[in-house]
Order: sequence, then structure tokens, then C-alpha cells
Amino acid sequence: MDLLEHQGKELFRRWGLLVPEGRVAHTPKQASEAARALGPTVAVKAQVRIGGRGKAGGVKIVHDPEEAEAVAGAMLGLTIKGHPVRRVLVEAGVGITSESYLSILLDRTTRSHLIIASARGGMDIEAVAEDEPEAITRVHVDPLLGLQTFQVNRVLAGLGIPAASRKAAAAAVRNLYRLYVEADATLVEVNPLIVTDGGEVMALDSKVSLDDSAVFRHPEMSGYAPDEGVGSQEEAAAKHGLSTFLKLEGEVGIIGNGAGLVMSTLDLVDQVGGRAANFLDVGGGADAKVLSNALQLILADGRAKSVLVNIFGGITRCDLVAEGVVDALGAVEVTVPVVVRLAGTNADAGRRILSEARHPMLVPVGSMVEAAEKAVEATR
Amino acid sequence: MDLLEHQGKELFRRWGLLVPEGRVAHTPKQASEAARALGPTVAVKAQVRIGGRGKAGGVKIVHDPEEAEAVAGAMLGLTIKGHPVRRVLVEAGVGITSESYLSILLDRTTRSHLIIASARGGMDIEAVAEDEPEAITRVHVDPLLGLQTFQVNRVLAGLGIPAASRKAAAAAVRNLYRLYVEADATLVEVNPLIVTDGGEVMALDSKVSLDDSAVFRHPEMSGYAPDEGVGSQEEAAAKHGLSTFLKLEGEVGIIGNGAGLVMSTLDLVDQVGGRAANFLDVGGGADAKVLSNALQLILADGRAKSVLVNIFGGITRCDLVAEGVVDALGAVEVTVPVVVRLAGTNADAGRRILSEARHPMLVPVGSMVEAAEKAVEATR
Amino acid sequence: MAIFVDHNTRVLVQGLTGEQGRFHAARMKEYGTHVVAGVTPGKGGRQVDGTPVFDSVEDAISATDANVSLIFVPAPFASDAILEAAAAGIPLIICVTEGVPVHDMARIFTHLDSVRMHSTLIGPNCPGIISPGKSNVGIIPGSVAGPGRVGLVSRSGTLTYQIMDELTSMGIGQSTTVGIGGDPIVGTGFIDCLDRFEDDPETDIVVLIGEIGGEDEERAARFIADEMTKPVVAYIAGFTAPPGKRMGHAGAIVSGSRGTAAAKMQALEEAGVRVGRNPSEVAGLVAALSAN
Amino acid sequence: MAIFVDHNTRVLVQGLTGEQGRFHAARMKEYGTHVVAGVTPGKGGRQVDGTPVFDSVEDAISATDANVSLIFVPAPFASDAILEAAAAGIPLIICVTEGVPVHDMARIFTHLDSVRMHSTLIGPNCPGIISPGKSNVGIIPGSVAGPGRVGLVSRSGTLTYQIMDELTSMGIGQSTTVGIGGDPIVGTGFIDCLDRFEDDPETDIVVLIGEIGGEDEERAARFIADEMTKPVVAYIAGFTAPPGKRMGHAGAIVSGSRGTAAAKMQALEEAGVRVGRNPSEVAGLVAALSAN
Repeated sequence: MDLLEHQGKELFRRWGLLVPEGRVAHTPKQASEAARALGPTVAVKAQVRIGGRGKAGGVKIVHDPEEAEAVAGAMLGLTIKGHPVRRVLVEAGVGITSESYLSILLDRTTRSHLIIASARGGMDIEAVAEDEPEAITRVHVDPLLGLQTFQVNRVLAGLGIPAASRKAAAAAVRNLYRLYVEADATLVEVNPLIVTDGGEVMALDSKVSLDDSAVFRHPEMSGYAPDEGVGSQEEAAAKHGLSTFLKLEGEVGIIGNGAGLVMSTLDLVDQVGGRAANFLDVGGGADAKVLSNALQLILADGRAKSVLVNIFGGITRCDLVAEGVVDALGAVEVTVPVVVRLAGTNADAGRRILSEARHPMLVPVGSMVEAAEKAVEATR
Repeated sequence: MDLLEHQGKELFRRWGLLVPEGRVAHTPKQASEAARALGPTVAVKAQVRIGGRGKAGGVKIVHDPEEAEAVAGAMLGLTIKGHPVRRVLVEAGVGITSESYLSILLDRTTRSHLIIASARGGMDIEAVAEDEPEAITRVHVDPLLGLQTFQVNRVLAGLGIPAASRKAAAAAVRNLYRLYVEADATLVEVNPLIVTDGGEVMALDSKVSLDDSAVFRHPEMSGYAPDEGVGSQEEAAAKHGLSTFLKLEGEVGIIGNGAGLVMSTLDLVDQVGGRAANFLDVGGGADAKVLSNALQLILADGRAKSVLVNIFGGITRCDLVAEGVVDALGAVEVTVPVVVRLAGTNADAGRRILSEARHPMLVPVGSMVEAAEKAVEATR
Repeated sequence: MAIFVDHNTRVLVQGLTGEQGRFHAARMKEYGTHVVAGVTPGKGGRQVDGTPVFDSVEDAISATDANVSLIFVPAPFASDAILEAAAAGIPLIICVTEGVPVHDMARIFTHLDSVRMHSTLIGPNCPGIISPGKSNVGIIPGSVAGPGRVGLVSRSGTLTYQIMDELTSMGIGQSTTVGIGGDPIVGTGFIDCLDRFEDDPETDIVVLIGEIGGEDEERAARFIADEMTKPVVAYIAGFTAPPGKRMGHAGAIVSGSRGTAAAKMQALEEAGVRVGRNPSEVAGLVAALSAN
Repeated sequence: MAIFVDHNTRVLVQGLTGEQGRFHAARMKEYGTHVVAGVTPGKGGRQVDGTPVFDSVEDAISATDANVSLIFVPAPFASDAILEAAAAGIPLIICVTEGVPVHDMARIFTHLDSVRMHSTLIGPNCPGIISPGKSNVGIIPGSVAGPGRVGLVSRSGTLTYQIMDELTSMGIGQSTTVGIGGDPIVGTGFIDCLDRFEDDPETDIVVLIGEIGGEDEERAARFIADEMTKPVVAYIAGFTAPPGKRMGHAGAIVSGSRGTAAAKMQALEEAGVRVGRNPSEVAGLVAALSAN
């Protein structure tokens, strides 16, 4: 779960890191009020779950409440890389004497935690790593042992913090690591981590990803989950317990069981010249009701010019899947072809149910490749 | 550092374990006041750093303040296995429905922590282990991983706690483990751990040993160190920085450098028929001042009928040691033989200094065995 | 031989009294797997479909000589179950449970790495292991498997069943299929499985089924190039996955420019691995090799 | 050969800028030991008696190829120093510091036990290691040592110098003396040292110097009986120590009926070890064996 900047900063504050004073605004009016309270100079920052907002006009420095209102008004209409700006963060301006980069993330290769530090703050760290690898300090932290003092010293050296602010920076590093562990984060990034003109060490931006699997330990953090808006397809999916739903850009609706199989189906659709409209994994042991809901969800969206249902029955019974498909076709008006491929447990029974339904839009097929071809063909 | 029962219970309380209400009394009057506040029925318990006080009359149940005063008066005059009773703990009586045994200690063999649990509470656990080994549950805890739920379950099964109090007992086990780790204990023992007639889980006794080496992390716990009384030999040793001083029962005063060498010297004295009056390790690199203080300390005590100084010079310089010895002999009246054996760094110079001093009580010798023989001979 | 599980496998099921545990234990027994015990704390002494239940793994091992533990307990309790099995010294632990927090897995992985620990962990979030005709430990449908000499190792479930099914229907059986799981940190990765297949006299060809995320496939490619003599066929899912989106599996996510299917395929091909573009092509490549 | 340290040993001193570190580094260099670097965080770039100081162990190794780290930093910082040296991958760490908390050591010991860690720790609270005529790493006075074919391993300091001195003055030299330290938990115990002496072609006889507390001597006795072919002579200090009293060393304490000198002597004698009653007797037993 990726957090918005202001949510990440809420966690920073809770774990003892300094952040600028700020307020979230959902309207231009709220933005001007915030600017009045925090100004004169404030930053107005679009809250979106995607990087690169700066270049897209998502961050502005303004000098009075009227300007804040105007800037917020423009920003709240923006869509940055497909992400509509629904709120902005208005923050008090701070004097900066140095900028560093600091992050902690799960390193899958070593199965440990990795702290990355650099004195090149405020820049794209991947570019820095490419151009100036020696400007990046990497420190692996053993998950059982935790962060040690000698490692904090290495990180401080990497951050290039002036001597007078070393103690404050050490506290920031330790607090960020505590947050990372205690909040079950998979990434915490501060870019830039600044030293203010008063010598304080402060997080000017935040990027935090939390482990979805650990939310049971942090019920108070479930509120950070993306709110995709009332009536959205994601909301409908979540309501039906179809949590592994992902909206994509194409025109072939995809339903399958098992993450690998669904990914493989998406790839096949691509190989035969189509594009998937979504990723939808109904999981293991899906019954007729689940299938019916899933199919209706894809059909209701209206973007799909065809639907591909690809089921390999293990625990899942293909006869129940077929019943679900037929149920959905009876429940809503269907104007696009629904290509269904069933294999594994009770596949014969399932295919019989499909053929007996004799629905004009229903296209039973024998193999994955054939399914992909038929589904893509239908979109042309 | 071994804590008194009431000190251990202070820690128990701080880490969330239930203990009976109680007050420390230094006088019979304080004991009767405590009994008035906590009674009618209270336990009066001698506070000594040694086991087996029950059999020695150090624990009594009384039923009114007058009785408490009388019992405390008698107890405060006792000496239990060489430990004078300087204070008693007066505790409110509690109704007991079951008694168990619970301890956590450092297991040197596995280099991990070991929890021992038994349903045979209130008994000598070493005897239980001998007679009924199956009545003892042992659970090793990995120092990095910490206590796991499955281990708590094993411990609870071993404690034989009734189902209704399992949750409270699980909390007690977890809290005790936290105390053990966070206070740098090497032993925490609760015998008995009881279930009260109200179903609560409570520590009726405490035995806690803290790691002396970790006191720097817990400055507030340094107050738990034994207070041997003003004017004692231990106090004098501590004042001179001779922290590895130990009073023993014999008549040969011992000074040496290095724990192993001093132990070895004690053993040699025993082998030739004598007994050591003390253990005193002046440590590495001792100078004349340290040696002079050490020797004066032993001489001032008056119990030693002879003194054996055994130095193997490594970092320690034997010439400085000899100077210290001569200095002490000049500073105080010496009526017992001081046998000095010097070897290693600057031993020749040291021996020269000794022989030039021509002190009648000074007996320079060439070897450890000779030193022990001369020192023991002198006590006869 | 086969790898990991065979005729001598004696399974205890942690969470046998739960719905999932009971259902799959019954299926496993139907397949002929020796399911000898269940463990649910506080439910010792009961039976589930004739299988005795114990309070602890230690008790279950003492009573039944179980040598594999299969874990179905819910995610919040799965870490404790794994650690209990490991502390009891059981040689193989297979955790089916999905949704184990990744920080827990980082700690568990480090712990199991100690020289004092002697357990191999498969999973979590994995379908288990089947050595067709010998033992089926997990949720892989026995119907898609047939005994033979192809070893499979995979990060996914149904996708693997699909490939097994295609192989079996072409008359190409399997020595063992290992589902290593789809989480960012799993107990056993590709390399350890490849190594075992390389040493297994009953395996001739190995199929590796990977997906986006991490760089385990890239590391596997290096291992194949350096250490393996047996032919390897591979498949990678997720060529069309957009960066930053989690494709179902917690571990299936392209981070920036890392973990892409294209990079993985390239690494494998450079290591001499034949990579199929879809499950049927994979089956075809294996068939061609089998025919030689 | 010798064990642990020899002509190829290149020492970095953690805490070189402190009084103790500087003093002993000078003595070691006088003996001929290659002291190549010091480490004190924040003091990188300085020199101490001509030896360069670095901010971190990693930096020191990069610059000097040090292969042994000797630790003199104060107890509150010693754990961090050990972990830093281990993280930098240095093969041998010798910690002289006294007073390291035992919970820290329990954690460090468990950590170093991981298969990913490749460092051997000697100590803490130990005098170090000397291979006479080759290298002296620690605080053992070189004057008591002479080159030869007797290996010593000991929990104590001066007591060991005493025995070395008696041997040397009888013309019996040593291959290596290892002071493993007097704390309840030390990084390397008797057994590992005995094992190395057994394998060392330059060692003929081994002397084990133990003391009260723990049961490492008893375990060593079993190892000697089961695995060793070379003769072992032993000494145990603390026969007269009262139970429950700490005899100087944090680890030298008899707990109840456990850890007594009598039990240790019995175990060793039953394993065929000749146990001397005092240091001179030990030297005499070694001399008798050497004469054969």
C-alpha cells in the first residue's frame, strides 16, 4: 500500500522525525486558509501516489494566500500520469542549508533491510546511482540484529551531514528505521532530508509503502488505503471480495484463477495483438457466485470489447465456474463476446453447462492460446 | 548482583507482574505499622541474599500488628547463613489456589536463554529436577528471535495453570521475559508463581540477579548493590577501586593480579593446609598505590595471620608492586608475616627493592608453592 | 528418489482442525500421502478424519515420527507455526498460508540461516510439493500430475498446474514439482531446487516457471550457467505488467526498471535456457528435449 | 603453522587512539607483530605512533588488508565494535575488553552463528593470542613465551603467563597460546581451539587451563575423549571457591552444585587428561610428556 506524502509524514511525525508544519486542503479555499496560517511563503503540493509530480506542475512555492488559492485551484484539476489530484498539502516554507537522500527498503536479494544514503538530495536517486555510483552509500541491516551504531555512522557519512547536525541526523536515521520496522513498511524514502538554516534535520518529502499483509497488526493504518472514489470499479471489486483486481488500459476483460495464470493470460493477449482491460484473479476455490460477480463487474465497466475467462480447476471446480458465467450472462445485458476456457477439475461438466446455455455471446474454447486469439479478434 | 526479594518485586511491578501489596520495615515498629495497614494477616519475610531462609525462621505468617512487631523484632536479630537480617518485608496475605515454579536464566551451554517451568511450585526446584525430571519443562529462547507464542504455550503447559487463568499467566510469562531482557538479568525466578482465589496470577517470591557489566545501561539499578554497612572491609575495598574483593572465612590474606592466578593461589594455600581470608585481585597494570592500599586493607582487617602477595608481572611492573608493598609496611604497624612472590616484568628489580627494605615481617620467596607454604606455616 | 518428498514422507498438518487444513489433508490422503498427525494448540487429543491432533509440533513428532510439516494456519499465526516446526527440528516445512508479513519472513529467513537450525522452509504462499505417484504435500491437484523424469520449480500455482497438465497429457511425467511461493521473501528459492534436481538421478529435464519481481530468476540463470548440466526450460509470466503494480502475488511487482520479465528472459536465454512464450510452448520445448 | 595468528597476521586495532589501545599496539609492534591500522569513528586520517587510523573497519580493511581485528574499546561500545568487524567480514576478531554485558554476547554469539557470517570471535575479556616468534595479538607479555610445540588454551590471563613462563624457563616452547576469556559467554570455546591444535602439525601437546563456572571443561573432556589423539594436560583453578560467589571473572562462579572444579577435574581425568594440581605440576607433566 503506497501512502500519500501527507500520510507518510503523519507516520514520520509519530516516529519522531521532524517535518514542516502543514495542512491538507481539498479545496482552493482550504488552501488559502492554510497559507494564511502557515505563510507567508508556503509550498502547495499535489497529493498523488506517483513520482515525478514536480515536473508535471504538482509542486509550487507561493507567497500569499491568494496565490495559494489560485495555485491549489489549478492543481486540484490536474491528472498526473493518470492520477487525479484530489487534495494538496500546504506546508510552511523552511530555510534549507543542505539536502540529502535517505531511504530504507526490503532487499529481496539478501533477504535483509537496506539503507541507502546519499549527499545528492532532491535528485532522482536511480540517476545518481547510474552516473555517480560512489555518491551512494548502501548499508544492509540484519533483520534480527537490527540497526547498529556503526551502521548509523556509515549512513551519516553517506548523507554528508555537517558535524553540528550529526546528532539530530543520527536520531532521524534511527527513528526512520524504527518506523520502517514497527509500521511493517517495505519502503520509506526521504528525498530530500534537509538540514534547515537552524541546524535541524527535517524530512521535506515522504514516500512510504506499507506491507498489505501486515495491516492486521496496524488496524489504524487501514485508513491509508487508496480511496478510489464512490462508484469506481475498484470499489465494486473490493465490495465483492475481489481484492486482486487491477484496472489496465486495454480492451480485453480478463478473469482467471491464480496470479501467475492471469499474468500469463495477459501476456498471451498481448502476444496475439490485444491489450488487457484489467487484471482479475478470483483466487483459489472460487464458486459460482464469485465468478458471476467478477464477470458482471467487468461487463458493467463498459470498456471491455470482449471478456476472457481462463480457469484451471484445481480446488476450483469448473462446473461451478460455468454456472457462475451462465448466471452473469442471464443477469445483465451482454453485448460483447465472453470467451471461456475451462480445464482441470470438472472441466467436462463445465463445458457441458456452457454449451447447454446456448448464449449468443458465449464462446467456449479449448486452449489458452485459442482463448486469447478469439478474445482479441472480437475486439477488432 | 543478587537483589533482595523486595527489590526483585519492585522490578516485577515495573514490568507488569502482580505481587502482593507489601512494605519494607527496618524496625519492629515499622513492621507493626505495615501490618496495621496491610493486615490483619500478613507475612513477615527476612530480606537476605541467600536461599533457605524459610527453614532458618526467616518467613512467618502473623495475624495482628503486635505479633508482627514481635516476629520482626526477632527476625531483625537473626543471621541466616552468615547474612545478617537488616530489613524485613511485610506483605498482605493472599488466598492461594495453585502454586507453580517459573524462572528464566542464561544457559551458558547453549549460549541462549532458558525458561524453566513446573507445576511443583514452592519446592526446591533442583530436588524436583532430581526426583521427578518429567515435572520440569525447559524451553530455550533464541536471544535474537525472542520469546514466541508457541514457547509461551509450552511454558503454560509446564506451569499447570488452570484454563481460566491461562491468559493472565501468559502475560506474566511474557512480562517476566521482557524484564529479564530489558533489565539485563542473568536470572529471574518466581517460586511460587501462584493463582489466587480470585484467579489472578501473582509472584509470591522473587529471586533476581542482574548482570553487573550492564549496570551502565541501568544507572537507576545501581542502588540495588549490596550495602555491606559503613566501615566494612568491602566498603573500604570499593573505595579504593578494588572491586574484585571477596571476604572469605580463613586466616591467610591473599593479594594477586588476575582472577585465575588469585583462584590458583587460594587453591594452593588450601593444598598446603591453610585457608584464605579473602580473594583480592588487583587487576592488570596495578601500580604502587594500588598495591599499598590493597595490602593495608588486608592488614587492617586483623583476621589475617599472614598475607600472601602473588604477582605475575605482565603489564604490571614488579618494581612498582614492591614499592607498594614497602610503602604499606611503612605506613601501618605490621604484626603478621607478609610473604611476597614476584615473577615476570621487572621481577629482579622488585626483589631487590624488597630485600633492601629489610622489613622484619617481609618474606620474599621464589615460587608460588613456596609462597603458599611460607604463608600457611606462619599462621600456625 | 525425486526431491523433497517421496514414499518416506510423513506429514503433520499445522492447522488440521481448520477448514482448509481438513479439506486438503483429506485430498492428500486420497492421493496416498502419509498424513500422520495434526497440530492445533489446545486441541490435542482430538481426531480429524482419523488423524490424531496434538497440542504442539514437538508432541506430534514424538508420537508419529512426522518428517514434514505442512502449514495452513491463518497468516497472523503462520510465523509462530513455522518457528515452532523449526524449533522442533523437523527437516522440511511447507507453508501454504498467504499473507505472511514480509518483516516476519525476513526475520524467519535469517533465523533459519543459523547453523544450529536444520529445517528447510518452502513458501509461504506456495501450493506445496508433489512427487507424482509418491507423495503430494500441499494443494497441487494430483490429477494434473503423472510420474516421470521432468522436474518443475515455480513461483506460481495454477500456472504450474496448467503446464503440468499439458506435459502429462503429452505423456511426459514429472519427478517432482515444487511450488516455492509468490511472496517477496520465500524460504527456499529457485537455486536450491535446481541444485537438488541437478543431483536427482530421477530427473532429466528441469522446468523453471518464474514471474516478474525480484531477481531470483536472474540469479537462477547464473547458477544454471555455472553449475547445471541438465537442460532447463523456462517460462516467465508478466511481460505486460505495468511498473509499480502488484500483480496478485505480493512478490510480483516491477520496481522501477528492476524485476521485468524481459530482463529475466534475457538472463535465462544467455544462460542457455530455452524460454517458452506461453505454457503450451514450454510443454512443446520439453517434449522436444524428451524426444532426444 | 601455529593456530589463529602467524607471520601473515595483519592486525587492525579498534580503539587504537585510546590509552590501552596505543600502549598495547606499541608492545605488539615491538614484538614484531604487523599492526597495520587503527579504527576510531570520527578520528580517521590521524596516525598513532605511525599507524594510520580509519573511521571504520571497512575503510581500514580496504586500505590495509588487515585480517585480524583486536578490540580495546570500552565495554559500552565493544558490542558494536565486534559487530562492525564481523559485518566487514574480517576472519578473526579478538576482544580484550572486559565487562561486555552478557545479553549482548548472547545476541552476538547467535548472530555470528549464521552461515552468512565468516568471523571467528575470541573473547571478550581475554588476553589475546600469541604464536611465539611469529605474532602476538593482545596483551600477553611476549617475554614469557618461547617458540615450540606445546599449544595452550585458557580462560584466564596471568595464570596462563605463569604456566607459559614455567614452560619456557624449562626450555619448552609453545606453538600458540589462546586466551579464550573469562566471561560466561565467549565467542570461541575450548573445543574449537582443541580441534585446531589437533590439526596443527606444529603442535604436539596441548595444555588446557580452565576454572570454575559453566561446563565448557566437561564438554571439552568429551571432545578430547572422542576426537583427540594428541596428549592433553589440564589445570583447573577454583577448588576452594565458595558457591554463588563470583571469583573475579564474570564467568567464574559455582551455581549450586554445578560448575565446580572437582567435577571438571573428574571429567577431564576420565577423558584421559593428566590434571596438574598447581601451575608447577602442570609444567612438570608437560615436561615429562615432552621428554618422551
